[in-house]
Amino acid sequence: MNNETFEPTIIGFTCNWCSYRASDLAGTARMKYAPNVRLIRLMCSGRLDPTFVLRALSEGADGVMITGCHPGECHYIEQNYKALRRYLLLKRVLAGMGIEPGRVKLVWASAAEGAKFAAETTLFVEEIRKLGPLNWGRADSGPQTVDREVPSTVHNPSSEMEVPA
Amino acid sequence: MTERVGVYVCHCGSNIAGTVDVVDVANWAAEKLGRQGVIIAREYKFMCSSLGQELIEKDIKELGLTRVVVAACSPHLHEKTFRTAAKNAGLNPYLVELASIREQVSWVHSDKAVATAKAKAVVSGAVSRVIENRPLEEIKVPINPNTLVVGGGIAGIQSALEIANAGFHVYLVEREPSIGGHMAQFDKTFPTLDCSACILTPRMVEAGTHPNITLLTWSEVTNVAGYVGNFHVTIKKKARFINEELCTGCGICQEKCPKKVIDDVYEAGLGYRKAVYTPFAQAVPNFPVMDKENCTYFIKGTCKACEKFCPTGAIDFNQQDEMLHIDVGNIVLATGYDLFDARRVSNYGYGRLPNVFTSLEFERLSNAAGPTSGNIVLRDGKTTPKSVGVIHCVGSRDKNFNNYCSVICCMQGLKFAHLVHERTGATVYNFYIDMRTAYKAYDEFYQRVLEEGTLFVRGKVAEVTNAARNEREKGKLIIQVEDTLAGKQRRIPVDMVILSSGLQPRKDAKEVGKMFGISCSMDGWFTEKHPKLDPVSTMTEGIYIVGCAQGPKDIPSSVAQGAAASARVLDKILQKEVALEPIKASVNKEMCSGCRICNGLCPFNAIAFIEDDKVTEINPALCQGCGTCVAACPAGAISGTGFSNEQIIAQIDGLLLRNLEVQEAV
Amino acid sequence: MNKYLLYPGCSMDSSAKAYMESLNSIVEPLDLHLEEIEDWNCCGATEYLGINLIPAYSLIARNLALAAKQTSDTRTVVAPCSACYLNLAKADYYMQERPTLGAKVNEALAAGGLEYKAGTLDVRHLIDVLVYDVGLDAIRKAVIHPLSGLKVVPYMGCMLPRPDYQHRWSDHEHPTELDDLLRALGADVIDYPLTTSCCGGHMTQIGPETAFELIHRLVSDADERGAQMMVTVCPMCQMNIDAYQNEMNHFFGTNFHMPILFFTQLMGLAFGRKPNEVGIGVELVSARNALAHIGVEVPVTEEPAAPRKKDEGLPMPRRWTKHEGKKEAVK
Amino acid sequence: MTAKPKFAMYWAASCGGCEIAVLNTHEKILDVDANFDVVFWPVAMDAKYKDVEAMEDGSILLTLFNGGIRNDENEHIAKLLRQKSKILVAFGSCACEGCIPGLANLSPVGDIVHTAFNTLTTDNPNEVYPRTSYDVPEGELHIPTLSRMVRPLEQVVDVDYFMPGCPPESHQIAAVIDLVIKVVKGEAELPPKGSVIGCGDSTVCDECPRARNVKFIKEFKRIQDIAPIDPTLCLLEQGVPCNGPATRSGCNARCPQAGAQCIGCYGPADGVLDYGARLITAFSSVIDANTPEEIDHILDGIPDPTGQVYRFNLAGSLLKANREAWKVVNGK
Repeated sequence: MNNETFEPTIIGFTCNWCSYRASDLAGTARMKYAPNVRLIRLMCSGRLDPTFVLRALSEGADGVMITGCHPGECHYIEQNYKALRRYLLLKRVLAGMGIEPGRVKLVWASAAEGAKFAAETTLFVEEIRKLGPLNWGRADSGPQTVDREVPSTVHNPSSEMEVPA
Repeated sequence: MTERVGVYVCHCGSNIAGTVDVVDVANWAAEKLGRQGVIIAREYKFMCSSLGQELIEKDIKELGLTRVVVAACSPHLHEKTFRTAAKNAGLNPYLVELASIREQVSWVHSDKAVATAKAKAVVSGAVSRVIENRPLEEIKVPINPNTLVVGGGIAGIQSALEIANAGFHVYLVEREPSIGGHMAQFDKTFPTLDCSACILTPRMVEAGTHPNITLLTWSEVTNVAGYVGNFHVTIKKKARFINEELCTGCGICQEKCPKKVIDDVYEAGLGYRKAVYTPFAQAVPNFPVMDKENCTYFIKGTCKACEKFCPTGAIDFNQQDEMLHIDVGNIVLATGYDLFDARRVSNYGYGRLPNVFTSLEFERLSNAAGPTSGNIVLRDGKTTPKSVGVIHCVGSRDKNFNNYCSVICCMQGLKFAHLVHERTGATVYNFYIDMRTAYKAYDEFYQRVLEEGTLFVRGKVAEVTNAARNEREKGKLIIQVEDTLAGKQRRIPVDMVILSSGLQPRKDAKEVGKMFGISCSMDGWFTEKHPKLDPVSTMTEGIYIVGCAQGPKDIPSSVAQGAAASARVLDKILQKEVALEPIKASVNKEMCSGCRICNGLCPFNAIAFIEDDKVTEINPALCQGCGTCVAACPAGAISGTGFSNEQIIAQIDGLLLRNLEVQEAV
Repeated sequence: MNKYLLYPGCSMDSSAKAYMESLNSIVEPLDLHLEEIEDWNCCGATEYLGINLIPAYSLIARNLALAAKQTSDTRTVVAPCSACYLNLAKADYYMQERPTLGAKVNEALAAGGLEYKAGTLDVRHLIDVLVYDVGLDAIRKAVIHPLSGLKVVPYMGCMLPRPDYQHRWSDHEHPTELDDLLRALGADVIDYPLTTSCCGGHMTQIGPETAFELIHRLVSDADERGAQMMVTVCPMCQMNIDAYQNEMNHFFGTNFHMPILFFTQLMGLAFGRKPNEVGIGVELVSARNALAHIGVEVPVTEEPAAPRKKDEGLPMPRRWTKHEGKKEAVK
Repeated sequence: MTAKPKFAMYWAASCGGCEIAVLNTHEKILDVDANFDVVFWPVAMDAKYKDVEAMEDGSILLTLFNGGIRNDENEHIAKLLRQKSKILVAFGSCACEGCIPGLANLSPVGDIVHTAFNTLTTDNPNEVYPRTSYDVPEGELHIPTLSRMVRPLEQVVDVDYFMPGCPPESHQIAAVIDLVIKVVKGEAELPPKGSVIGCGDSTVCDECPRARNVKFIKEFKRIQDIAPIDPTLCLLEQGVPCNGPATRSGCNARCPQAGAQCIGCYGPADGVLDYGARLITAFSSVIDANTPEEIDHILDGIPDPTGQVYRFNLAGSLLKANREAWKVVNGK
């Protein structure tokens, strides 16, 4: 797919107290930004279970944006640091799964930073657009299809892709 | 069981309908999300109107809806409205979800097709999520009627008195030996020029003698546990080395004490006190404290002059710090401000050039009870200045220091100009960036000072120097400034410079905030729940902030906030119990392995390890619902209500429209 | 051992020869090891950056690239000249801050087979490493002839403390490193409010009246405060005050005689070097009379506690320290 | 006398350890023989696929299926046994979640073959690769074809029960055999379909005797780099990335008891969607640092994070395989 016409689908996780309010503020101020991010409200970035990111990526998201309060400003005192620690380990694991580090991004945005939220969203969408679609497990059909649909690679003996056991 | 879901798409006039094809969204939901349980999808002009709400209530009753999705504005605006509507119709309020298609869609996107598509995805996410919602009940906890007020400045005093007068008990804790705060240091207060002591002292005495107030000075809060209605507070009552039972406050100990110490607090470094002292004559309580660091006996082991002369034998060198444990239902923080350290603006020469003074120094200089008995003199202690420059915005509205406006400095600068003029007849210059004299009778005061002949120069002072360039400047302090009204550089030689220093958060504001479970803004002031509509509450229920702890403000505003917080506290006390959001984490004991990974994660101490059972438990009353432990539990043994894994996973799938594909594949 | 890469800069070889000589005289007592950057070139001084940005930055960065390439067990580049220091620090900072600039500069460097990854070196001024690495204690220990009785004004110049990319100085408007160092040598340091005022720079060439005005301010204020000499850290300042003082006197009809020496020259004297070993005698406004005040007959004493006048009036606030400033800045 | 119920056991992509574990039940194996008619168990007795194909659907009461699905033969037999069995148990880590063979999902299948047949350790000068079919005078010969990735049994057929472990602990196998015999005799009931059996409800820490406290880790280390290791204190607390907190209990904390960290063979606890995610959050939760630099420095102590958190579970995780393994690579 041509990356310039590619419209990424992105899941965004927001903290109820800062970034979700920042998105509200961006709305109230009618700031226009890229429509590709679909938000999920959590109470805190500390609630972010890496499972959510993996699920989003495996179910069709091209990128995941995680947002939280600035370091030191967490509504729950310090839980955003815990999100940061998880995020950094998750990125390492994702790298091992062949996922570009840029597909999952942590952004700090306070409740007052509607403009920042809008700008960061648009920026992230552009970054993902450059990376192209992720299409986890579906670009080339999932493993079920490999066998069920009998792709040439497996059953066509003349194929160069023949990979016998 | 299949849930019966109703979807309601709001036009919000043209706010949503102008950008999102709401009819299409509703039709799409009815058609595509039918298999998930959507049995009705409607659109309506204003869902939040009473007619809109009735529509939902009617459907709940008549169609037997078990779940409701309202696609409208942000949940922060109307979640409560629609939850109440559901409750009225007999549906558990937590079975309602809002899909924000205004703040997140119509207001921020322009292309109608794109916006409509996104709105559908947002609705789909909400439908998937709401199916996983579970009925929740609000948690009610009783309120302890006692209140803790931290900080005995005017805001704290006011707050304590209001609550005490209403008949409830207050613990008023103050770090210094006496209550009174910064206001006790002032001579006059703007704009009325009332004598500060005259209006403050009666309040201090009232607080000191009120039967409902336990006054704890020379004391600090060291630990706070618990939650709204049920805080457990530890207070360190520092040793005074004075037996309060025996002390009569006669003052002989201070008189006899041979050790003179520069008083950095009350006299702002401009005067002296003794090693045993009451900071000022009207101190409340009137018991002195012994300053261990400077007391000759504590340093060298001999002296005890105070003990020899004390007529009642109240000196007790063996006194120890005492830890008090109290239970309170609400806490008011009135911890005040620190003065901006003017030495940081080195180009104004404070600390280098003797005749540059800070605002607090000048307050003491002009105070009849101050070190010069109210004579405004230079640092040599005798010369009366003939010309004085007052520099505004020192450390405020300055990218190098603090970006914010310190609010009080303009009026304070005008007050200084007036006092200098009145007492010395000196020529006074005020250097300002903008004149900010909002509020009642403030601008009139400005006019008055103008008429008195004070000269105003608009411009930020570049430097104060004693490097004279000509005879006229010799021996003077030269203020170099760009006069932006005249459009020229000026060098104005004066005898004295007063820096109208800004206000800063207390040095330890961050740690204090952490202890009480509240956050600070970027600038370091405590963060209020809502800057306009809820300025004295915080995000932590039961903790209120008043006075300068919340941000720079003058005396009238501090007093107003003190009273406002008391009203909030009384409101809580009179409700007798408080409802907590049922967003809580809980541990499945069967699954908990006691690995203790979650144990270090909770800043609210809600997580406790039960040694006997080797499992972890969460105290629902302490739990604030952030969900960090839920996300952290490696065994998946912790679940969270309101934001469960099932809800969020379903919402992810819904937002990605995976719910449709799965169904269509069926 | 304190080891550094030295960027001497052009003036150290010519107009500020005395600076270089005196620097050489203090390396041994302070156990300083200065390794000259091989094949260094001019930093472009104060003008070139204003004329042609990329070549100017490339000119500076070439020195950084050479320094980074040089096999050495230090990553700190020391420049004794304030203008050189400012240029090197500026290039290092902006190449990092503006990646496009960094890329272009590196493109230019590549033509010469060089490259510089911004941020890999520490760029510091000589007085910075003397005060903060060597330390005032070590300097105090090396003093054989304290400069007691010599009344000096410390003149830092305008280029050193601002804009202070790496937060190295105690204060931008009134830094006290030079004061502290001279005090450590035993000199009577006079508070000099103009310590960071401009000496006129190259205005001596472009608009001499302006330069004379600025030089006059500096010299007359130092004189007014009873200074016997000015002490500087910057070749440009030294040259303007020294070489143009006569003309300035002529212009204003004044008769100032205010010698100005490099701080390293006074360090050398205090460490027991002879005047001719530290380049004294070549200055145009002779320091002979001033230095007579610290003739050999002055006995070596422990550094006396600063005589404090009895407080008659109100106490002064405590002195501002760098340490305190750092704490404030953290917030 | 009514015929004994039929029993089958099969190995797909696995190492054979599961079979050994069954034999390790000692005399309990005799109960199997006493109570069941063993109809198909390639490792223990001779049998032909066509014999199974000839059986009536649902005629085998219990099939223990170990190994993941790596090729078309595995898949064929999985489907066949599903069809013929009343109760199909994914037996052992490979069948449950891919196990060590599942780590192959980190590489495209072409790379795997290439590695096997044409690297330094293989003497293959003519670059001869095996082919799936070959004409010989007697006719066309077939060998199984690799599928693109290893799949747990559940991703191929409907599974009734899961029995984790690499291999399942013998005492747990014995308990399950006992239970099935009781069910056959009508003395007990089967657990709900989909249950994970032969294990505990919690995670390894539950059975681990090491002392545990609140953990703050400044450095992760490999166990061999810690000297001396405290034999009584939680390994994670000592900086060893032990998978115990996230790994289902049932093994009696065998590895930590023996002084080695848990590597996670019993897989995730109940209701967990992704085992690796649980470990990511477990390890990151104990890190005692707040700046990205410090945190990254601490994380450097886990040299292979993906392998660490997915050693047994990769094929059963949400992402299932490395992105490269998902792709059909054209040409090699």
